[in-house]
Amino acid sequence: MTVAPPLRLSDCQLRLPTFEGPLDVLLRLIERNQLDITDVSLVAVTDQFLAYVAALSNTPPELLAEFTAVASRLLALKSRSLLPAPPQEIEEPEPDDLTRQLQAYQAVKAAAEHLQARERSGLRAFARPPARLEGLPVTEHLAPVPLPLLLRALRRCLGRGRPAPRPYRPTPIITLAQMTSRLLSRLRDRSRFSALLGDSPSRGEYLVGFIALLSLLRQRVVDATQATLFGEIEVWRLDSAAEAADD
Amino acid sequence: MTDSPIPALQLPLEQVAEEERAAALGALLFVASDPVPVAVLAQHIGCTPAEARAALEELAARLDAVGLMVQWCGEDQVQVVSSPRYARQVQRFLGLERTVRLSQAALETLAIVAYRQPITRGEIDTIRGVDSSGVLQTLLARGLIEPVGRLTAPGNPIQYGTTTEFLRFFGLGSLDELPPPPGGLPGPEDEG
Amino acid sequence: MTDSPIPALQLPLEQVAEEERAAALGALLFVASDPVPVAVLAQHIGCTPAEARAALEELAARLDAVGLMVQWCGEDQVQVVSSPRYARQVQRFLGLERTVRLSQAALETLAIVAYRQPITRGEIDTIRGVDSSGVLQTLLARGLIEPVGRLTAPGNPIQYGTTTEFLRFFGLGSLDELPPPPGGLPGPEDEG
Repeated sequence: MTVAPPLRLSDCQLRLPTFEGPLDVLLRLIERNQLDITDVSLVAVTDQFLAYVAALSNTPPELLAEFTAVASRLLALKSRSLLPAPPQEIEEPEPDDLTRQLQAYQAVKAAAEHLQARERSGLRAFARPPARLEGLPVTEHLAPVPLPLLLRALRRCLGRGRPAPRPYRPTPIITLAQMTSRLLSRLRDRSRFSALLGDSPSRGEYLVGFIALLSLLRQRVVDATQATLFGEIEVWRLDSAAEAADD
Repeated sequence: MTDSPIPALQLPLEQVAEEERAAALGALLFVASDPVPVAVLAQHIGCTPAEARAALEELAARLDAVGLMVQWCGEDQVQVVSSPRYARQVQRFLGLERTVRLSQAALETLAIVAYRQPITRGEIDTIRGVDSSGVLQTLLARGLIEPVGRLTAPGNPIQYGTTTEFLRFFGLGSLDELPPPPGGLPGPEDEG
Repeated sequence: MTDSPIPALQLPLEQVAEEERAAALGALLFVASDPVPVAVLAQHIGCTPAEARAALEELAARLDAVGLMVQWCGEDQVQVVSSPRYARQVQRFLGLERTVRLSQAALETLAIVAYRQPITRGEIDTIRGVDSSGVLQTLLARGLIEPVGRLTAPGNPIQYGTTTEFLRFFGLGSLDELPPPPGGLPGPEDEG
């Protein structure tokens, strides 16, 4: 650690089998490899700090925070020295590589200070808000076509050969009478109008079918209902008129 | 507009040196998403509106070199926009310009019209063997063909021909510059 | 990066004269709110990426006079941002609260990520000697770092890198503007 802890922390005098002196000095010694952390009882350090704190009339929070920081660092150093390093962690320094780690940490602190200086100076840059594009007209351009491609398209079209002309087959137009009897012959208890028209009704069949339906409604042969606008029409036979319709 | 100092801001002013004003206004107008009143700009750089206007003139002169310009909205509001010189690039960059390709069907139809004009839709359909109404609409919309008359036949169908846009599109001086048509293109009835 | 012509575009190029390139790029980068790959810029002004880079240098020099700067995000992406010189004015103009200062731990972690990216949490913990997960969460939430990949190692841990927001936050034109990595900061294996 390069930053000197607050005075109060150094006031905390420790008495350990291997060390006697202020807490921050202990940390420094360990970090400089001048004291083996495995020889230090962290329980004893904590106990003595707590005793020191208890003796104070009022405890500044900064002191507690500072202790926590130092203690956690001690804890990390100790656990690292006690635990075997996982074999695949290439970056993990050996316990005896503490110097290198400290150098790295110091370098990090220097870099962090540089960032902090920039942050403090308020040297921020700002980007532009995103452009609002909605509602702007989109222009379309035709990709240029080389002239030979025009000719090639024509050749391909001619080479394809024209299909044999299809003989003209006029679609038979269903009459109102035919449609009326088709509707009635298919009508069950309650049927969907579209199902009465045929397998794949044409536009014409729809048209004639609808007129047929209207005429059957008017004659009170059937009744119908449509739940929603443009929805399916349901049709059913009115019993009283059943006979009349068969005529 | 007055040269008297503007009323004190609630916030302490972040005064900008006179020679820095134009650049500071550039930064402010860069991050602004809407036109900004001159008075507001003046407040934020700690000068009078008149001084801000002078700095804006200076800024406008400098912006030209970076493809931007100062745009006034009315007398008092100002914004920075990209220079119209690069409108095409900007439009395309923002995806506001699309390039569409002519389909194979459209090219076929266009070629038939080019070599056989004036020609009706029915005649095109016969040559292509498929319905061409959709393709014709596309070509009409793109201005590559246009109605040029009506056939004196039952129904008086519209006849189509190519446009000057068609010539421009293919880089032709005139229709005579079209390469000779491939054999097999059926001529109009009256030409055999 | 090569000077050979770029491969054919779907779009026809809207070529910009050489002396206009810097200004045209200024217009494009003004309307783009995010970093743009140099190759894309080159396409839109009809030049090679190398030529675009030269034009970007020219643009960067000119932008200073209008309170703006070119910010590089990695090697290949570029963005125009407001100059950090006017950060205070811009921040107040945008009505931004003074941002909460970063803690010592956050700054340390950020420094490690900045110099050693891409880097995993485990690697950061090793350098700092303490658990960094809380700090990493803070930095992620503030958009200063982001996951950039995964290490090919057991557990496939996430690797982090700095963001463009990081550059803006510290007013950096690019990562190269950070001072050279301090001695002692272990580099990734392949860089020694």
